[in-house]
Amino acid sequence: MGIDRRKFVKVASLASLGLVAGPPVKALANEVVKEAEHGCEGCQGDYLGAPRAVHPPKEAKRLAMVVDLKTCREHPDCTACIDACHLVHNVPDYPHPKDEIKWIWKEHFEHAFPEANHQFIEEHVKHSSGLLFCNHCDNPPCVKACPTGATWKREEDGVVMMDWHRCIGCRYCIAACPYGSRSFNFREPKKYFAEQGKKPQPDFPMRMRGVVEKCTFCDERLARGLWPSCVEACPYNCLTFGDLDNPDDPVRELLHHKFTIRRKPGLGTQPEVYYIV
Amino acid sequence: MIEKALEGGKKYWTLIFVLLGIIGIGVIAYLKQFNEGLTITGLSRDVSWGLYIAQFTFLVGVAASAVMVVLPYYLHNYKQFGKITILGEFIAIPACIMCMTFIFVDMGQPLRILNVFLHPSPHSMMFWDTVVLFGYLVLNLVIGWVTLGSETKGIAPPKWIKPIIIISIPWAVSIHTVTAFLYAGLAARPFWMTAVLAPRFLASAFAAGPALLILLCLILRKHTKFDVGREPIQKLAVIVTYAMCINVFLILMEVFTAVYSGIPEHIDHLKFLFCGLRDAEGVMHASLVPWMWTSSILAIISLILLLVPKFRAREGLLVFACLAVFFSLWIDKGMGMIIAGFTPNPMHNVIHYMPTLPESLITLAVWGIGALILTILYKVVLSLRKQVEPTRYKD
Amino acid sequence: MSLWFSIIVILVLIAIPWVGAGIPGIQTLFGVVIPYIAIAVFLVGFVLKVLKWAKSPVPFRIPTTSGQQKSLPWIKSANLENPHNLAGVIGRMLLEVLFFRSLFRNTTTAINEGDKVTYGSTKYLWAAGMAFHYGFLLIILRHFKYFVDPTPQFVNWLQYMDNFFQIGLPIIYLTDIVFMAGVGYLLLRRLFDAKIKYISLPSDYFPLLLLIGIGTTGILMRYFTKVDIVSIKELGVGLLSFSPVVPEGISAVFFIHLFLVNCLLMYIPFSKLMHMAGVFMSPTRNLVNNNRVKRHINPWNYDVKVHTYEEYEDEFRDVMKGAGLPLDKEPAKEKE
Amino acid sequence: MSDRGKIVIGLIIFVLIFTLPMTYNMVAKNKAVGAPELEIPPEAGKECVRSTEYMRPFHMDLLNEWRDEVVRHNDRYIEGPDGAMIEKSLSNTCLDCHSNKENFCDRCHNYLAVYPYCWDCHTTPEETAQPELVVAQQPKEEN
Amino acid sequence: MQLKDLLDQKQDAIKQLWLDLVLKTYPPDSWEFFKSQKDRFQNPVGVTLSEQIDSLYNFLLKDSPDDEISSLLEDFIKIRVVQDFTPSKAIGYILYLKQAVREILADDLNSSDIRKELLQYEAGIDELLLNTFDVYVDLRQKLFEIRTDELRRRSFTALRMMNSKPE
Amino acid sequence: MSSEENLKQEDLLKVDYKPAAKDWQDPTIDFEAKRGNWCYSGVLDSLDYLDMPHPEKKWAPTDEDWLLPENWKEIILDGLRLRLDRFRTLRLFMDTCVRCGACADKCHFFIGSGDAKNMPVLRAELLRSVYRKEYTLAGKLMGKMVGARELTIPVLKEWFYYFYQCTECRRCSVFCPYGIDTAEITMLVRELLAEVGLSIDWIVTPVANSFRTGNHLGIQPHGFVDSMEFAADDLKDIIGMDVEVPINKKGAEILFIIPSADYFAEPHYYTLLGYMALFKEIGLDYTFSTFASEGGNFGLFHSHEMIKRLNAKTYEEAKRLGVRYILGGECGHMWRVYHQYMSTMQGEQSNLEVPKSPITGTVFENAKTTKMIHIAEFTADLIKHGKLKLDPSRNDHWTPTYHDSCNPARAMGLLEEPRYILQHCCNNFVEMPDNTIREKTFCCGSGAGLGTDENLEMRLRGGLPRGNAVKYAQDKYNANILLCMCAIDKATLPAVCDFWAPGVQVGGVHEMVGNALIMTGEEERKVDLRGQPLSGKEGAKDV
Repeated sequence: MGIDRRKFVKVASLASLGLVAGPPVKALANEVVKEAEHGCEGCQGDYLGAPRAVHPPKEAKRLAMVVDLKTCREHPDCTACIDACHLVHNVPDYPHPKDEIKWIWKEHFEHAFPEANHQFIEEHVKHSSGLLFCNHCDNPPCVKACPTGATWKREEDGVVMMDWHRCIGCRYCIAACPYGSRSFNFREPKKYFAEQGKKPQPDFPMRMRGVVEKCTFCDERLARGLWPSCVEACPYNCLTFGDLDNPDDPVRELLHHKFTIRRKPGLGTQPEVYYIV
Repeated sequence: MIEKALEGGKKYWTLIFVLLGIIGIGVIAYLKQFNEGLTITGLSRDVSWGLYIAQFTFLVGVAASAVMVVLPYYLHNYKQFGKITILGEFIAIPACIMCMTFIFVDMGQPLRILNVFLHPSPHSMMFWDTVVLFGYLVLNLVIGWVTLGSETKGIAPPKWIKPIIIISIPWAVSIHTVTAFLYAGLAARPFWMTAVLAPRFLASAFAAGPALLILLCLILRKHTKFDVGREPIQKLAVIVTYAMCINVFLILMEVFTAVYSGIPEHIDHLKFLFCGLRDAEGVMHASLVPWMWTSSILAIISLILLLVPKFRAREGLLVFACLAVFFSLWIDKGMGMIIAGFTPNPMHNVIHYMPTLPESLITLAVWGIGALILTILYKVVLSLRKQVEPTRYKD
Repeated sequence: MSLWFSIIVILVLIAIPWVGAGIPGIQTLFGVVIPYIAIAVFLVGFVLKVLKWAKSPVPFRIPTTSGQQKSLPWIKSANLENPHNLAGVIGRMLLEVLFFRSLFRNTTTAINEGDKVTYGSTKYLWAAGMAFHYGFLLIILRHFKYFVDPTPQFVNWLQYMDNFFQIGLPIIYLTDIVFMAGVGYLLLRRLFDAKIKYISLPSDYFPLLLLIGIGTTGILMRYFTKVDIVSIKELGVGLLSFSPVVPEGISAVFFIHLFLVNCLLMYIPFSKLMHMAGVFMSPTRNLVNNNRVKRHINPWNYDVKVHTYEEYEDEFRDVMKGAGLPLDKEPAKEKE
Repeated sequence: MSDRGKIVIGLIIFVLIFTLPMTYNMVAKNKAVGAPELEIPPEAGKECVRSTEYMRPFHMDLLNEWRDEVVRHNDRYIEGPDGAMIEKSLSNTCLDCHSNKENFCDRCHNYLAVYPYCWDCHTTPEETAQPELVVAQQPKEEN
Repeated sequence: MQLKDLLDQKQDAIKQLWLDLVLKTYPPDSWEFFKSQKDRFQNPVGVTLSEQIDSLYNFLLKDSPDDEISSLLEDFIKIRVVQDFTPSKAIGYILYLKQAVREILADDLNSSDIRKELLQYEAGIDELLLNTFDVYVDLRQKLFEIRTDELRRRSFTALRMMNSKPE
Repeated sequence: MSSEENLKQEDLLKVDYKPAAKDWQDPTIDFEAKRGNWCYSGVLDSLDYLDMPHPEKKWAPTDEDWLLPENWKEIILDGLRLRLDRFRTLRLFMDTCVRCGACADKCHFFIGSGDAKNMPVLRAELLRSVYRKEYTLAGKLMGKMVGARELTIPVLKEWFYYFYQCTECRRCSVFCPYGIDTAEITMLVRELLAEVGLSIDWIVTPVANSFRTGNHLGIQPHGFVDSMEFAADDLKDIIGMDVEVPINKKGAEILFIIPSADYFAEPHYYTLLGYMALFKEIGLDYTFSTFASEGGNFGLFHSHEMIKRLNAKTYEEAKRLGVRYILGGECGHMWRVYHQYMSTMQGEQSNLEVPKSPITGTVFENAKTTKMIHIAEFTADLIKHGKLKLDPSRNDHWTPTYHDSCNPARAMGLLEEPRYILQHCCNNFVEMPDNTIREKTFCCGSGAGLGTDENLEMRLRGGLPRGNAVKYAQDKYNANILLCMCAIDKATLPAVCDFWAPGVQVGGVHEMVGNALIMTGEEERKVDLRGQPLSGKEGAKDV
């Protein structure tokens, strides 16, 4: 399945050229971090993109993310990844929690990993946060639930996709997702942006009211050979993104060397987001 | 036949216009929702289904309950139900339509609702639910219309209707089973993920539906000249009794499993329903607690009234018992069932949900639509029956 | 045979613009000349026909009374079914014109179980009639955007409602489905209901086929072959603002569509399609049932030869006398 | 019975209704209303993915096709008329040339009263954030 | 009882042939018309016929009591009596059953047992025809009675006055 | 069985049934084979008496030559043109029919016969086709393709056949989306046929009789008096009181007009007894008239002119007798004329007064112009005001059902009054199926001058739907009497019931009134107006 070979090669070569698309997100991340951790020593930008490959794997079979919560919790006020993601995807930040939409967010450890929580867990772990987003499960319950095929698992790389043109807004997928990864557009985003006097990012469409949305591992950026915006934005390299099917991929390396957990593994959904705690 | 709905007395037209008024208000509220989105409801990303879906779930049961009169009449040739079978089938029609309307108003993108059929997804329970519900509506329309037509003409119903009636019996069971699967198949919601959900749904349906039918028969007796007689009502009361017993039994099974095992994922939902639950900030959420206790008490009262034959035989008490059954189940299988499924949420947090005014008005309007259709259908039945039964004119 | 004749006529009507539109320079004929002729023929023909009807008087008041008369004050009269005043007539006519009241009453007769005659309620013809007529009306109103500029707001509303369910691209118009289903049913019943088939003439099939042709070409243009609707609107507005132009690049399908519409317009005044005016004028529906209250004037009421009492008594005087009946004139003759 | 007056009034009403479009045009002083003038893209001369003759009636089908290919099949690029790869994107490709929605899209769409829901989500350049955050797109420039 | 079984097994074919044979007595263009329509009003002849054929066939097959057939026949014949049917048309179609049975069962008629039974069966058909004839004549008779009654009613007063005068 | 035997069978079944011709436009009526479906032609004496055109000698429909005048076609086409100019109805009905077929299975003749040309649409098409040929451009040019055909003698014969198979009951008109009234078309075609001398005897002879003697049987004044006195004697036997029958009484308040069958035919007669008892009880100042001794107007079945010729008597007699207003008895087409034609034809009657019930004082505003009210309106008003003492149990031996007669139902809308009366006079009143009563009532099958002997089969066939509905009421509720308010119904429904619902009697509404009415000073009733013993213990129940 998927794209025909010849085309893909072309696209891939294009993608390498598309690298130039990096700076704005980086710049943004810098700004955010500056604001959040003013005076921080390591905020000067050298760390950006240090240990990772130049661009994400081209022909990934099974994309996955490893979140280094150990590093992440050292910067409890940093929201670079969240801000970057919500910015480039034009996710509105509604004031009322009822209307809330989030693709990536922080949640208390005990809520993020209720089954890993216990009374005597390390204090700093206990009070830390988990970084949550769509798990892109191997066996996604949301996909099974969707009555119109508006959400599906992309066979070539395992991204759980959303088609906002087809979604009817029944929210069955929200009920089916064990991770609370999905949000629903209770309001009209474009109208809200206009009310707030905000200008949306041009690269990515907004959604219409009444459809479900969630993290898609930045499929639109992957297609251009860019890292997911959160990965790119993280000033501390907490997020490692790669292909599980490639034994040489940094993701594999991390999983090999570090102890990782996943959210609610007992449900058999096989989440593709791993956490180093 | 439908033309009979266009002629009626003062009482009939008053009822029609009151219902139209209720629907009208709801339509205005819906237009607001249509323009602004579901933000006007109390729903959120954590409690993403609420009042609408609660009504849907309950009403699927009401629809399915038609089988409780169809089955004895057609399969066991229980003649006493001859007069009420059509009434039962004609409850199923507005119930199905209300279910679909509730689904419709719950949609984020109602205009695209046909995507369910344009892009059929057999792996989705929602898809199957739509199919069986729609099928059941068509079945009941056809059966009701054809048998009523034949009865009016004074001839035997056509032969081809018999297999359709037979099909409708398992179909009725299927609509509620599939609706239960809609919930029971979700790994994300431990409260729903129980094998007894389908049987529980069926039991509650076979209690609530016939209870409603009894009430409607008694209303008809009081306000029109149409009397189904005592026998079928008593027979229905027995059905309600059995079904209610089984339903309560199954609920107790659920409670036992959760409480005795003590698995937080299971017991927390019950705690939320009956005692209230604290959220991450330590705020108590107990909005459903009084409702659930009301439901439980009503269930107990209804059981007492139904189980003692002397009480059951008194129609005055039977009315009360039926009301108790209906409302107990309406709470338990409606809001109790849906909201508790979402609370606490997958992150084990408690998010408050309370239906808003427009949401309630829309809900009321959908009930109004159902009541309107039911009124019209019953009016047709009564008018046609009047024509079949001997008329003795008196001042 | 009636059907085949109509089909052939329709095919010829389709072929004319198909071939014609290809001939350079002749497009003005199909795009301008014929439409103007069609409009003129329609308007003049329609008006003349109605005036011709109007010329004949309604000598007697003969409403069909489909409900209780107005008699004693305590008996509820059915003013809409049996009007006793103008309001009733207006109501009855509105029901008739807007909701096809009489057709709604339709029943189907059957003989069952040997000798039981039954009359089932049947609304199919009514439903198809409503679907077709209202579908057609909405489609015509929707076409206003091709007739005038700027597009009136009501067209936007109609389009919005008509596009309610998002199916396909361009989003399917629900009225297209309703219209075609309505006309299709009307045609099928003519073909498959033996008694309707028996009474059907070519002039019954022809308008249906014409409408199907118009609908089909319209649907073809919107959903399949596509046309340059900007040019078409230019043509339409030009026509209807009396400054006709025929822009380049309009496809033959459109000319077929337009030509068939023109044929329909020209056909109306000379055919049963005049029922659109006739329905307003039927004396059995648009008269008040108040003959005993108010005298209805027959303009050609003439005197007739009658048999007077005088003549009668003259003939029977003797026997009347014998029977003891009072007489106007005593039988004098007898004594003479 | 003399009701000819009523019939004539009825006829007049009928004729008035039938000729309403003409009256409307007369009142609106529409004289040979031509197709709306479209603003020709500033990069005039640059070829579009398809011919104008194709695009006029079929652009929505093309966009619809693109939409499915991009979203559902991850098939995002198409070879342009000059052989270069073009991203299948309304906002990022089409609007590059036809940058003025008002003077391009809207003119025809308003003329014909066609209001698609594309713009419920997709944005025009005027609507979007400052250009420096816009991701540079054109591979050609880099070549 | 062998013939009964055969008649039961092949009843659809026999009934169809019976109907066809009767309908063939009508001109060819109307034949198709009659065959194609299921509605009584679109096909007064065909539908009535097939209904009757069905009932009568079952009657002959089942050995039902005679009084039952009389009321059955009356229902069918009543309408025909006042319609445009000649007597032969109204009742004679029954005879075609013989031909239909013989044609359909042609291969089975070699056994002399069956042939014997067939003769018996055909005697039943003849009897049925006679029954039908009785019903038909009764109904025609009824028509004449109605006619005379009507005349009597029309001059009711005159007749009574005449009768009362002598007194 | 050999093939020769097969042949014999076919001989036995020799077909003479002619199926519908492939195309309805080819007329094929074999009058010989269709005996029982048509009526005898009008006798020359009657036509002569009425100054109607007629052939030299009597002809029969079975004759090849119908003795038409040489310019028959011209006469008909001129007549048609004249009527197109005179009747907007005709013009509209010719032009607007879309042949939707809604009327097809509404006609009792079609239901009973299955004859395609009994569908109202085709019946009208018989005329329409000629209209198209002669008066429309399309018809002239395209002929058969637009359903136009030449007027030929076979076409004319077909007209005669089918337009005398329409009872002008107007049931089809109720269902027609354009209100096309086949009755109107039938009336006009019959006018045209009459102009070339084609008419049926059961219409022209009653017309001639009515014209001469005032009633359709030709009963002369002394016969009328005898009948009435006979009836008064009969009534006396039942109620034990003398009943006065005023006839031709000048200065009476009310002129009472009934169909003549009421005083010479059964079961009409019992209705007459009912009226007499009622008027006696309320002490009404009324009179019968020998001159206007027939309410029924057979002219309605002949031509508009004939309606007027016969109808003139009503007002003339009212004027002569100096009554205040006119009361009409139970009759069908009589009331169609009185309701829909009389005032238009005869003009304002200033010498009469707006009817006012002398008993209740109710003013009948609904008869302001014609000054003529229906007996059912009159009686219903009496009952409403409690002026009658009624004992419905005297009708307990009846389970009545009510047949809405076509004309009062579909030309007047007189639906509730009779029901109201029956509700108060009977305990067991039941209704027939919904689609066969009120405005959807079925004709008896014999109206519009077709209630004669020679076409009995056709009448019974046309009576099938009505008979079947009666049977329904009989089977379901043991209905045993069919009440109606039309003399033709009373004359012909007994035959229909005898054939389709044996055991059901026919009667009139006022027969039930007469039975139930408790009269001051009456003897204890032992029998009803028919002389049948009352149900229950006789004598025990003396009210």
